Amino acid sequence: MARWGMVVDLDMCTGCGACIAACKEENNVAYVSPEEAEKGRAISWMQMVNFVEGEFPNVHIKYMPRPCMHCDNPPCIKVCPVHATFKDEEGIVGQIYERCIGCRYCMSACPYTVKYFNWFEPEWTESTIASMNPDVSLRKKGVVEKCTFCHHRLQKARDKARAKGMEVVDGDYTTACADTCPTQAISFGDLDDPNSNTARLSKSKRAFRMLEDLGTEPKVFYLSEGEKNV
Amino acid sequence: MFDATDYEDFPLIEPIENTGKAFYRTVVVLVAVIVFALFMYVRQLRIGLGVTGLNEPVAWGFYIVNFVFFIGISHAGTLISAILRLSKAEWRRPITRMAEVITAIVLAIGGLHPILDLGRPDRMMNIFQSGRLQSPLLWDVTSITAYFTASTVYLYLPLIPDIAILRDRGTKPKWLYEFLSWNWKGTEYQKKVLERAISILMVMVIPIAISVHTVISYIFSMTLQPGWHSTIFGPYFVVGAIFSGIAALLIVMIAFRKVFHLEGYLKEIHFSYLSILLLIMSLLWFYFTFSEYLTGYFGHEPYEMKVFWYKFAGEYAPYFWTMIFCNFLFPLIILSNKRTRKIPGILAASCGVVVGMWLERLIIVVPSLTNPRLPYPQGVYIPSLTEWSLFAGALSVFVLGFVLFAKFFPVISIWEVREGRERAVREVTERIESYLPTPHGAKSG
Amino acid sequence: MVMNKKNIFIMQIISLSLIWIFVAGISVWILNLLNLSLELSDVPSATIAISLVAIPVFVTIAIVLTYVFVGLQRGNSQDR
Amino acid sequence: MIKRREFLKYVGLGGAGVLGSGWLLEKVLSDSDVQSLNAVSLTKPAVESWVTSICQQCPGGCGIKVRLVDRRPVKIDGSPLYPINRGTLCPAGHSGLQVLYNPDRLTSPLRRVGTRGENKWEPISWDEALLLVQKKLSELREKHLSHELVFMDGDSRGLMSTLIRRFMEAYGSPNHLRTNLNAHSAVSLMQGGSGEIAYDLSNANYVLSFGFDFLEAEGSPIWLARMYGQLRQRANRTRARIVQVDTRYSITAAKADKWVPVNPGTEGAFALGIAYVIVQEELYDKEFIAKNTFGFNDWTDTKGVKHAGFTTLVMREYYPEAVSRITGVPIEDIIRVARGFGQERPSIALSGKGATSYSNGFWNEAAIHALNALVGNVGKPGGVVPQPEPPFTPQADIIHDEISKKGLSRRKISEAGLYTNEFPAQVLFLYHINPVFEFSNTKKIIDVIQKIPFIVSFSSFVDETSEYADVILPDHTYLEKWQDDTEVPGIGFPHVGIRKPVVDPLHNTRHTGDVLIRLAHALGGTVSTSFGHSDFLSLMKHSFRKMYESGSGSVVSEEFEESMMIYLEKRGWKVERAASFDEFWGQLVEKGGWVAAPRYPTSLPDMFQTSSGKFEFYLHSLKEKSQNKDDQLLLPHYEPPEFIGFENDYPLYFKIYDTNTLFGGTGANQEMLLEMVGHRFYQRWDSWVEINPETAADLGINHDELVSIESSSGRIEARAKLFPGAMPDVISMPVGLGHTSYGRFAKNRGVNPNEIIAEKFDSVSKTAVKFSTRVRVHKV
Repeated sequence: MARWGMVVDLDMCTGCGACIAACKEENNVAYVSPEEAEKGRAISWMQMVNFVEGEFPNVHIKYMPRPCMHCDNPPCIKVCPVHATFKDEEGIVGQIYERCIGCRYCMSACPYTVKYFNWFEPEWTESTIASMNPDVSLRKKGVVEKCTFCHHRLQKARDKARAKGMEVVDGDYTTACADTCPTQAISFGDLDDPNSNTARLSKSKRAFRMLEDLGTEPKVFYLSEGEKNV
Repeated sequence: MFDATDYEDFPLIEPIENTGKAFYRTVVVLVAVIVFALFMYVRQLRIGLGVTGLNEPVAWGFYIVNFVFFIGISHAGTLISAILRLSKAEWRRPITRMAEVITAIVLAIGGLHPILDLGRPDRMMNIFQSGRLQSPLLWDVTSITAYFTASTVYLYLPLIPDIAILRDRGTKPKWLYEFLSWNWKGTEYQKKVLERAISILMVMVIPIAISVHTVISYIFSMTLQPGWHSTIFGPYFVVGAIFSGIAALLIVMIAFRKVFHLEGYLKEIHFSYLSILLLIMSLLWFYFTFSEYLTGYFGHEPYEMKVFWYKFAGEYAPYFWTMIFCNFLFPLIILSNKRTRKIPGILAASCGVVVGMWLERLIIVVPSLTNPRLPYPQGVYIPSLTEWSLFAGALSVFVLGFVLFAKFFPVISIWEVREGRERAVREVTERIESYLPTPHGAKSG
Repeated sequence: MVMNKKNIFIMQIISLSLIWIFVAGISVWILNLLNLSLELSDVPSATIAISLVAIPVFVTIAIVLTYVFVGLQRGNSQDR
Repeated sequence: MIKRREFLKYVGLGGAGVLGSGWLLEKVLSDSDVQSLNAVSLTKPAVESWVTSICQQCPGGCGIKVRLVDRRPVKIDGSPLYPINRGTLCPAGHSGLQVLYNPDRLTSPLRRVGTRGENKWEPISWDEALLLVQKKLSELREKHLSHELVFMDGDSRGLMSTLIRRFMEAYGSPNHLRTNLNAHSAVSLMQGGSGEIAYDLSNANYVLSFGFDFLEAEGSPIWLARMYGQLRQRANRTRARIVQVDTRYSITAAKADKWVPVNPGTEGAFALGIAYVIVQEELYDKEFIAKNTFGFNDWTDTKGVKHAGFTTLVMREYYPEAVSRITGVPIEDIIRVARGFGQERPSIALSGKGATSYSNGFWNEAAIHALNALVGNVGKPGGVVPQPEPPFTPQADIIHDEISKKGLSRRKISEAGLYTNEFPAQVLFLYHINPVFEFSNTKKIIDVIQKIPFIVSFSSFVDETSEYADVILPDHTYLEKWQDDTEVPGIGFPHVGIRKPVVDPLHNTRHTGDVLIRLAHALGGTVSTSFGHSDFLSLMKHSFRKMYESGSGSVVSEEFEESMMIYLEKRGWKVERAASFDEFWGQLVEKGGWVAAPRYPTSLPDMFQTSSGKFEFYLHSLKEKSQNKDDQLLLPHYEPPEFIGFENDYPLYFKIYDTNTLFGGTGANQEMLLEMVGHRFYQRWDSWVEINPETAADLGINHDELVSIESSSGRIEARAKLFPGAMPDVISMPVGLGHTSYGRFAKNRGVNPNEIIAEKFDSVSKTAVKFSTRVRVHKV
């Protein structure tokens, strides 16, 4: 059984935001009005987080794309009162939109703030309706949603593999963000597969995880930036 | 039907039998507020939780704050009355009933608050079909239900003899008192049964009450969030709850004393004793607050410190320092001084404590959410009109609940007061004698 | 509203049984969740611990109420 | 807000709603909004297909792969076959369907019925519209004023550019104004040719970028980002060093190893300071300098006049102390960067908008490019390489009649001419350009545009300039039309991308190429006979025949397969290809493009098409253009930049920049791009201005507060972002928001900094430059 994970090489990431856009398009993520976005209600399963350090001229900004960490020990699942958020046997933390009661406990519990709530009924404009991805279910008002590691792609890959009588293996499927990353800073694969490039990278000396000391065991790894010396 | 003893306690029965205009006026005002709140809530149901000031990352706001606050107030009652009964404090007699009523009403209000907060209340049945008892939220559901059941029963049982008095007087609606009096005739056996039941309940209710607020604190402390993840939260919440409960009880007592002219029952001494209890709780509360923040500060964990400074010197500083003033400095000054420990002073201090404790809940819930570990999203929380109106609605339900209770039942336990008159002095004398040191040479035992 | 004693007694019995139904409902609910957690192997230990405390509490409350009701009825007739 | 009827409903439901059963709540909650989604029929089984094409959200020229479900496009991804982006894509690329399905698209030709700028239109038929335009054009030719037709063109390259040029020449006007050209005017004078160059970044070891924000929105962003990735983490390679010299902490600066903030417009001086150290420490490529450059040392011309060389000038003027004084960069930084640049070869110096958008931009670029010559890194892997063009079948010669000959002999008007009141245009064509939004000092532009008697816009949307048009002939969006995409700036190998309709046109729009051909045919005479093809597609087919016949290159394919082909080709193998042109065309259309191996010049004189046949430090051609220039004024030198607004009144420099979402404003009609426009500043749907925290403190400005920015040309308001990456005396703003038209999403969102930018032009090349404005900022 694969254990899906992601490695983001921060040395190659340029913070361009392609992953954000690809994710929104792929997963039918709704747009909120500008006024609502201003209130902090925009939904972006993939988000670019910046860490600004220092003062002029010795300033440094670190850009970190932040999907759901798909923790092996997820704080969000522990608190869900209705099994709406769960971890499947391949380690993907999912959300059952049809069961979620909208208590937002998981949002409060997630240290990575990756969970998003539908404060209103999503308003779909003509263009978003026309370009809906039929593979991904739509969320209604009052439920929590989050990154699923493009779970629908896994399902497709699994169908394909089963047709051939095989299991899904590393490389059979990838997420929309990893797919589109211009510098290929994001790699996605099976962390348990010794031949997987992703697994190899996750064991790199440069590898670390976000808020690692919380013990949430995220399956999204980051590779630190190279040393800056000129 | 005229009864000398009834005449003695007529001030307690009078408001039930003679309904004044003031009653209707109050009810109309309160119902108006409640209807408006209902309208706002239905609007929220239709449009979505977006009508609140909540956002990403401040997923919880007024509803959860008020939930914790109201459940906290509920500790006034049953817990205090159970403790006082258990410790055989004689001055409890005119107090317990009001305390118990507060509990029952406020628990119902507080228990509904998480439902106001749900994005999909229509799916609440999911909790029954496929709930997970691993979630602290369900611990709450269980323990609040248990507490509500226990405290309602605990309110009802001591009410039975009083209902029987009203039944015997023929107070209308007769069927209600007939139905509720459970055939009480005041026989010795009945008294024994009732007393036994009450003593079982009062022993049971104390751990349940403590569990309720502990479990509520667990909602927060079980997460990894800075400012929440603290082992002290259980007792801290319980202390805060009793603290705010006593304050609420004092306010209610002062209000009824004034409105129903109960000066003969609620005497200065009652207020004085209770306010000393309030003072002790204030000190205890301060001790917990101090420990909570000192450990956070001493550890100096960066995320913890972000929340810490947000409260101490940041956006929430005005609320934080108001809370310290209302919950500690103000009651300390007023209640430790004999001259100010009079009813107006006590009322002021109690109001201060209720406000302060509400602020405390706000300060616990919101700042941890507005300061998530990652630099984005950053939170700002400004409650909306909907949230304010539902808050007002909840307060109105509380007052309305009390007004209606007082319309049908005596707010001071008549039979306990009578029992006090009849037996207390003798019993207390005997009891005190029993603890007095035996003089040398006399037979012990 | 006119109510004879018999009707009132029936209503009292009904309300008391409602309490029992309520308590039984809660117990069934908790047992259902226990079953669910065992089925999904979703931390059954926590569920067992909670059910061990919660169910007896509710049952005790119901027993106390019943005890009082029965006691008051009996005490009443004995005295006469 | 809720309506009255709803209000009553709530009151009715009020009592029951709260305490009511889940059933009732379900009734209350299930809104018709949700049901309307069923129209999309998300549950039915659907047929999935993929079509390749070329993106046109920016000039980057990436290959795309559009996912269609039941022939309805639902997602755009990068085409893995296309060599520029290899399956990857930027945010704007992903939001392409929001252009296709945009609710504000024009659905038919429009004729203006209101006054100009009033935005009132009536739909008319194509025949009517074309007749209207044709009449105007005929009139102009009859009056022998054909040169007063001005064609402003902000997109064209490849065959569309050829077609427009052809149309204009046949018609008889020299005024085909192209504004999107990556004009490396200094480079073209130093090494000859068109000046179109590419940087072979992936093979460089030391990248010294002067205001070339290559990770944001310059050149072909994805290509450059991919090159950046290769500079960082690739097997068997050391990590290259990147130094970003810029007046703003851009994303490129953030990802560089070092950010060197320089005073605005002094990038050239910094480059010369580096040259000083390199010459002083003899770190330059002596062989290359001796063989392939001219004007490095002092020289004597044929008349025996002595001329100072580049070294003499540099050693005399640009010693570190002097450069440090000009640029504000500490001396040790100059020396350290210079040593790194000189030693860690191949090293490459890039010049971008950040260095050239000043009045001295030409000389900044010359000084920067001189560095490439110093380290001998021109025409080699890891250096500056020529930008080759694919082989196209030439078209038949244009036949001129008297009118067009006369018209073409008139002087071509420049961009600067726009700001004079004598802008000689009777008819203006607008194609992929929006001057009222994009150009400096937009107020003046409106004045000029107002006076043009007849304006035709080919825009798919009503944008700010189109509001002044008389007729709008809406073009297809890029997902509905045939077009080639070649000459993508900065790609070092010949390539052709095939943009093809992924879906039949959704509305009654027409390909502008077809429209021009039809207009030409309608005009008759020599204008008509110059156009042998009936439509743009047949022109494309015709032009591509040579690509097939030449036998070079191959249809794009998977990366491995392609590198194999290139390997074989380099060794003289004939790569197997299609048996006929039709088969070749079929493959081309299916795969989405054609690519050939990069061509490094076999000998450097091939590359240097200058009068001396060498790389020129001394700009001969500039001397030819303007006589009697002092020697040192013809060598790369530092000329202080000129700014508009006195320092006392306007103490801050105003800098603007493109984002990789809005690309100058074209992306502003898409929700996706507006929502993520400022994702690095956590700002959505609005403009911001970057201010140094200390400067802000002096001005009493807090984070996110609204501030007013005022220049001599105007005043705008934007929210301040206190940003330690802003230089104390420079404030920066993104361009692209602040539309007053351009559809529901774009309209009235943010502000347009172009409104307050004073018009200023490069002292040599005369192109418009935008960083020459000073402003003052205060709290609103």
